[in-house]
Amino acid sequence: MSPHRIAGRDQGAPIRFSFDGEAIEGRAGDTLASALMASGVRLMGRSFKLHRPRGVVTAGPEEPSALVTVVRPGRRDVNLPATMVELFDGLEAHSQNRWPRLDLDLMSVTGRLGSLFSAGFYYKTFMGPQGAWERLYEPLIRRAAGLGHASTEADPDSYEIVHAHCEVLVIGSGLAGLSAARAAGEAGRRVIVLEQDRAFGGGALVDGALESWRSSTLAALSAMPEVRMLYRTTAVGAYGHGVVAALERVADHLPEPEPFQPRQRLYVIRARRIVLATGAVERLVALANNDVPGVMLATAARAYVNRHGAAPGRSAVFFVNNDEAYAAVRDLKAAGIAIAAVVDPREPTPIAAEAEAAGLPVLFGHEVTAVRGRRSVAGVRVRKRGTMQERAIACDLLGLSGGYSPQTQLAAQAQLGTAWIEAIAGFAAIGPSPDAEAFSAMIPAGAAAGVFGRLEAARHGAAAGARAAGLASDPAQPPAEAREPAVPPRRDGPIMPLWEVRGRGKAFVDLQNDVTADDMRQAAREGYRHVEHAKRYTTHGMGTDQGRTGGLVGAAVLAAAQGREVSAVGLSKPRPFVTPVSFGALAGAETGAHFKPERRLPLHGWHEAHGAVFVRIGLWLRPLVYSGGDTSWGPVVAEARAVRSGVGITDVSSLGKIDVRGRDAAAFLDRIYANGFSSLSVGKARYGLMLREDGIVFDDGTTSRLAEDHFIVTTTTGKATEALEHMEFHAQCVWPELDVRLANIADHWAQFAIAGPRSRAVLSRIVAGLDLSNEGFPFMAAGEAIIAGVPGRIFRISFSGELAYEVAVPAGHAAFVWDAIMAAGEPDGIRPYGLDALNLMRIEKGHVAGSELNGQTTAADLGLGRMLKKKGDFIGRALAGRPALAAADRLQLVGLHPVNKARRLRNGAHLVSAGEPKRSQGYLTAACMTSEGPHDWIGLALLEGGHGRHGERMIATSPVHDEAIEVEIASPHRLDPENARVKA
Amino acid sequence: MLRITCPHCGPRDEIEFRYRGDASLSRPGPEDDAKAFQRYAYERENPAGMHLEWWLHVGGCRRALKLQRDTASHVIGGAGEP
Amino acid sequence: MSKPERGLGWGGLPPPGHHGALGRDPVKLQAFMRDAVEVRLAPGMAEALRHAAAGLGLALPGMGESAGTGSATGAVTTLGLAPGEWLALARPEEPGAFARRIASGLEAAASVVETGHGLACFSVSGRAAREVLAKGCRLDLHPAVFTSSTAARTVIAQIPVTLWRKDEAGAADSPVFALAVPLTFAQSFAHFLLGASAGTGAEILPASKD
Amino acid sequence: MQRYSAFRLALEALRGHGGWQPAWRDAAPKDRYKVVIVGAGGHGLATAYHLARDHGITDVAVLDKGPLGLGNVGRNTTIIRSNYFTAPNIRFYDHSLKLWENLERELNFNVMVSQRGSLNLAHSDGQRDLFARRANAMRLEGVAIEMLDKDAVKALCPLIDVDNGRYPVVGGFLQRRAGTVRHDAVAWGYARAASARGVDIVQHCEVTAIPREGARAMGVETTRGFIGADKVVLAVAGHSSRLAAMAGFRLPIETHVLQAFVTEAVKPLLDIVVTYGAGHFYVSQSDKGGLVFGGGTDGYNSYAQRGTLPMAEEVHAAGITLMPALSRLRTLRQWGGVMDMSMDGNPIISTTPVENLAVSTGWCYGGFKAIPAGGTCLAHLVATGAPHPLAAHFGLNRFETGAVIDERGVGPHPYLH
Repeated sequence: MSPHRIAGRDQGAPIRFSFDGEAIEGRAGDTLASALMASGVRLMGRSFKLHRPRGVVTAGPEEPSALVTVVRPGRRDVNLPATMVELFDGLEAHSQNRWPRLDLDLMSVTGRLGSLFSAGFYYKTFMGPQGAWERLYEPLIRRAAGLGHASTEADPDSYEIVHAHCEVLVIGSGLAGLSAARAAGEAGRRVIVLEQDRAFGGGALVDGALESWRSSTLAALSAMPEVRMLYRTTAVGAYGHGVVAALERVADHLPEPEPFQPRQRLYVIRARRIVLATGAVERLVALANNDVPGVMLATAARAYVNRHGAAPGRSAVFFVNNDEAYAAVRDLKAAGIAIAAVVDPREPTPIAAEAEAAGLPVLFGHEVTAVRGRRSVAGVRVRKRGTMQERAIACDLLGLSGGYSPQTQLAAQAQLGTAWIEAIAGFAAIGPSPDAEAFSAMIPAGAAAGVFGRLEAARHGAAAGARAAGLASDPAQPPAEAREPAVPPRRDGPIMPLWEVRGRGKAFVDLQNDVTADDMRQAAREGYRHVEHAKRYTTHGMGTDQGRTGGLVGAAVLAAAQGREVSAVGLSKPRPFVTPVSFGALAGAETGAHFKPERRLPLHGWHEAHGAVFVRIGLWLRPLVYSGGDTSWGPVVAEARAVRSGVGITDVSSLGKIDVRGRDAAAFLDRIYANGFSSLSVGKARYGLMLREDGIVFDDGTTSRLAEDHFIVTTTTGKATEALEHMEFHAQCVWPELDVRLANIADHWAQFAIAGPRSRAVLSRIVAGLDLSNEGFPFMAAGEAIIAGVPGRIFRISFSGELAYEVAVPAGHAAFVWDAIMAAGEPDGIRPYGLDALNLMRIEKGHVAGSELNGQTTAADLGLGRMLKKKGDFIGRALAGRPALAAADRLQLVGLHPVNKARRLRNGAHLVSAGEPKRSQGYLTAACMTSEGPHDWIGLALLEGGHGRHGERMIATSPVHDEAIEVEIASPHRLDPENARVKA
Repeated sequence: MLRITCPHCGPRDEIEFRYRGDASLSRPGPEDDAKAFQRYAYERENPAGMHLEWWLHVGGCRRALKLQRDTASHVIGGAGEP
Repeated sequence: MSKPERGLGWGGLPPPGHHGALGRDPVKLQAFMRDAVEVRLAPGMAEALRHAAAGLGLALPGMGESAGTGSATGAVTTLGLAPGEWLALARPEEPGAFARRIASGLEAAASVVETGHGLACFSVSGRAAREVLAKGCRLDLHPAVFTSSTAARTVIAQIPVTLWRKDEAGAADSPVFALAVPLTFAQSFAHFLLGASAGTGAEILPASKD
Repeated sequence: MQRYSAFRLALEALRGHGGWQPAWRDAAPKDRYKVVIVGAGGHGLATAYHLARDHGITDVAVLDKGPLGLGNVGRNTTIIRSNYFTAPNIRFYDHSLKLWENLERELNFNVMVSQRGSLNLAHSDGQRDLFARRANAMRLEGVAIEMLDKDAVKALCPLIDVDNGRYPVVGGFLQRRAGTVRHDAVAWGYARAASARGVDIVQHCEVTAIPREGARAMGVETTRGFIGADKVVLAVAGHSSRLAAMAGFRLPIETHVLQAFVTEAVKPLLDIVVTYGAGHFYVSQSDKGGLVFGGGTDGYNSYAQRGTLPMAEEVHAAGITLMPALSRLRTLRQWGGVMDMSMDGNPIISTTPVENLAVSTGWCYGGFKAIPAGGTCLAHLVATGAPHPLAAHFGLNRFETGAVIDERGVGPHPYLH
């Protein structure tokens, strides 16, 4: 057995692991920290700035110093507190922030020059010459800073977010937490208990007197079906309204997750009430060289001895300012560790006196002034308070206890107050006012609320649990004795607030970020007196441990430097997360290819099978061109030509479609659209333009009237969601007096455009119940029909500029009808066309689309100014008339083409005049090869005063492509401006 | 995270709702001029405290609700129908 | 011309068989389809609608409730999804027939809009169904809260979902959750269901019209 | 002012750093100032500095309800850039960038301006075309910007997964002069420099009323008494509406919260600023080693300086989608800053209905990078009464005339910005 194991407590099965390449054996139940300790390893890392040797200080997630990298195949986790890494067979751990080796760190030269690297030194130097920062200083600083080397590979593990609900959420499973859970559970409430450790019990895990209570309470809880106990689960954030986020480390204790098992899971818990039973964390004391490996918090030393049978040292000195810590001293002594001295700055208290009487060498009224040793504690220097005479005591362990800070981060996040409690010299969560409770839903209990003592915490917890369950109006009512731990009431004497012992040497208040008490004083001297200023100036409390062991100590030093009380200076505001949370866990399963859901057309499979190249627009996948992967202009032009010369079909199912009914449907649309719809006849469609209230164009589309009180509105694909919400908002909130009922029918109807001079002939073959002749069903007609045996709707509308129809059928019949149209069109050479061809044709026709409806253009800019109703109110009416929206130099829609036909137009180009080649007068919004290709380019542009500049020659310049070509400005309506084709 | 109690659906997460702004404003009418609409479209009281606002429950009943919410503390005073 | 046959309108779940972990409590996953109409009360016509619905035998449950769930062929399930608004679902029939029947029965008391082809329906059943859905569903599905006569619209995995129970009352131990999502989201929603059920394991059943 | 230098640092190190003086005078307020600036954040302090330096006006107080620099200047994601689309915006923000480039020597305070380059990603041909259009606008204004294709993006930043995300990366643009600045240091540096020129920095002095006499403000009522002023300037990001209400007018502003995050410190992992084009995520690595990243606004009016869970989920999902290697990296903290969101997404540096009261507001989530130019232009407006030519388009009257500059085209809906 290792000499660092405590005899008789070495029971776990052996587990092999390695640290910095050295094979070591630990025991089941060990953490990496306890296993290293039990094998005599003390030096576990190097500090952030000064590269000083560091060992383990705590036994929990508050660990500031012993941070390691754990490597698994394909996985690399950095900055993990060794205190939270559970040992598994084959674990490979590495120390960090050292070069080349942990025991020979050449960067530790910074530690020797430590006095240069005082608080904020980098703000005072490295200021020139220009460029030197990026080239010289910054790379050096960046390389020296940071801790571990993070993974640069994708993570093979998975994560999930799980939503949970309960009536009572208990955070923490110590005396208060388990008592609260039991009280709430016995009241029949749905309870969730969160415990960050791998075992329930909190402080009871290290206190033998509480073991029988712990096990009987756990047994009672496990018999309650509505009580859910989650271990390895940390509440990381409280967000008000009873919402708490909790991280479960599902598989971090395993070499890798089981098949289909996530590595970590983030619970989003919605609780009616929350019992905050997060306990307290022991504080360090700032004294010279309090960072040497072997300086440890007293509770941590006790935990290593009692939970792991690991000996933190052979000969210990304790420096404590409170009675709680004597339990640790007693337990270490019982484990056979020599107690060289207990240094207690106080006068004897009953408990301390008993300890002395029991044979412990207690030095009352004394203090430790410095730690001796460099890589390991060799001893301490001690003096009587108020005197200057020091003496040395040899030891290899200094157990520190500066008191205990209630863990109130979650309370502060949930806007619960904290208050200074003199008796514990700390801030504790205080019970909420009824108002605050309604928001935070949180009831603090036990040590988190400043209630120390085992029996007291259990009772306080039980009362909080009962109150959270809505039971007791009297929180003082004690629970049945059978449920209480069999321990005597607390009789501790008072703590003596003790933050710092001034001496020679660096006295750290933040071990992780290498912040010393001198740094805090310097910050105060330089005016960074507020705790938030000092934190930002010195980086105090900004590490992964969030300064949990030294935060208040630093604040106290800062306060003292200003002659103020620490209770007045306070702590910086704790923000989520309580402990660091991986990206993976916060992201959950919806990442990568599934970052956003995909919307697929009902005919997606058909498009895919027919060589469609898909484009991702918003959530949609839409066919761009049917070319089997060829993304050149050739296949696009071929598709467009097929339409212009014969017939083609395209899937426009992604358009927004809104069913509008009600007595006031027409009146409603009159207000929603800038043009009128009450004048539209039943059986007709009309192009409509929606404005925003500020007079800018919002969306467009074709709307049809199927009955007096029934319209079908179509919106663009891109604005479908927004347009529906825009209409719902106005229907419900602005004009609630109108009888208008909206239904989203976008996904019910698949919609295809059949376009081209042969489209009527093709459709006639499969449409029944509708006369498709030009007279019977003219341009802008709309009606119901049977299409290939399926009841649907037909609209004679055209985006391509050709004779065209849009056919809508229920989506479950889309494939059937599409196939029928393809078959019917075969004699005419029908072919599918994609978004590129559609876009090409609309550019030729001069129809506007998303790139012109860019949220900056008015109807007039787009040449649609005449559409605006002269009479009656509509959204955007008033503000569209503002002077700047009618200015002559506004950007207006024009068409254009290269003067030299051999040149291509570039989307993204700006328009400049030859005389002013640096002043943009507008820009291209669209450019394409025409259906007459192959070397014929046209484009649309928004140009200053463009409506009056047709025929003018300009330069389309794209400096990023090093191109500038001469173009001629023209009407945007290049194809068939008389609309003869669409009306044919 | 806000938990908003929809008068129709009960308490729901904020992600189910779409915010639609200050509900104390009312849209000027057909007879009103650009100045009135300018105030409506642009100018806001924007209080740090209780705020009456529109939310559309787009991920639920799709109904609009008027919410009293403290913009500083996120305490919700109450929700009602338009 | 052949008779039009309604398809799922999306790619469907993977072929029937086992998916994910070999756990003790695999859930059953199935895609199915429904005819559906949205029924929206006309102002001032509540009484008339109640009367007309009674004439049709159509239940109009309260907000957040479902009614009429039954196994009899041709049964209609009606979900109260907003004040004065219901979604009525039925097994697929001849194109348009269900909507016509409901519309003519309710006449002017409500607007009736056909939406069924725009819905992809899924059922998730078994003891672990709640656990699976909790990986995306933000509602409390505890049997005391989400009972066999509860209906809700919510958002799961960024996708709008209509959710109700298909099982009979009392089946708290092994609930059958039905979920309808917009058809064009179906493939992504299936991905969510498969991911969420991988940990417990799932048995995928063939797509169904029932 | 005690001059900072390597020599001075070494000297102080030898004597235990006992000789450092306060960086700025913690002044008590006088009865009256020529100019009272409300808000000791980046813009307020920079304005005071420029009033003193450029216009010789040193009878200036900068008031703050709390300690200086703890608003948005201390809460942002530290990015500076000038990659805008409209010419007036490009000129304004590029002027700011030029001022940043010399700021540490100007202030004798190392604010760590790191021109490491800022990469914006495009995820579709359409988006790439928009980027090209924006890049061309910058080039026409003489501002350097490079278009990158997919391979160049990958080469520049191997952490980016260009192929497998929901929206694969097709390219992007890179502004090499853009980068990051140590944000807190900006407030401290300006405070120190302004204080050295005679400006009073009055902390813990909250304005409670702005009494008027006709169309003029008489000064400000504060928790430390009335302070008279010839001119009053509001530079209180997030709280402009409240202060404007005290002076009796409304602003086209809503207050929204923008969230930010920082990870644990790791060795150099990311050398540039990256902005995802298909989700809420932009990121850089601080010199200390933490990845600093941000997302979108909460989507509703808020004065709560804190983060929310849904936004944390969305931002981290976007982050992993773009950079899968971040999956195991851990986020330390989440916080929020309150933004004055203007109705067109552009700032307001303007006179107001109150004759002697000027505002700097509406910075949305872009105020940090504008601090040097914003301070210059606001100081010019206050000192001369006329808008600085670079900020002439930031007047309040644009909402009346319709001459708004809505680069994103989303309209007067800040919750959609």
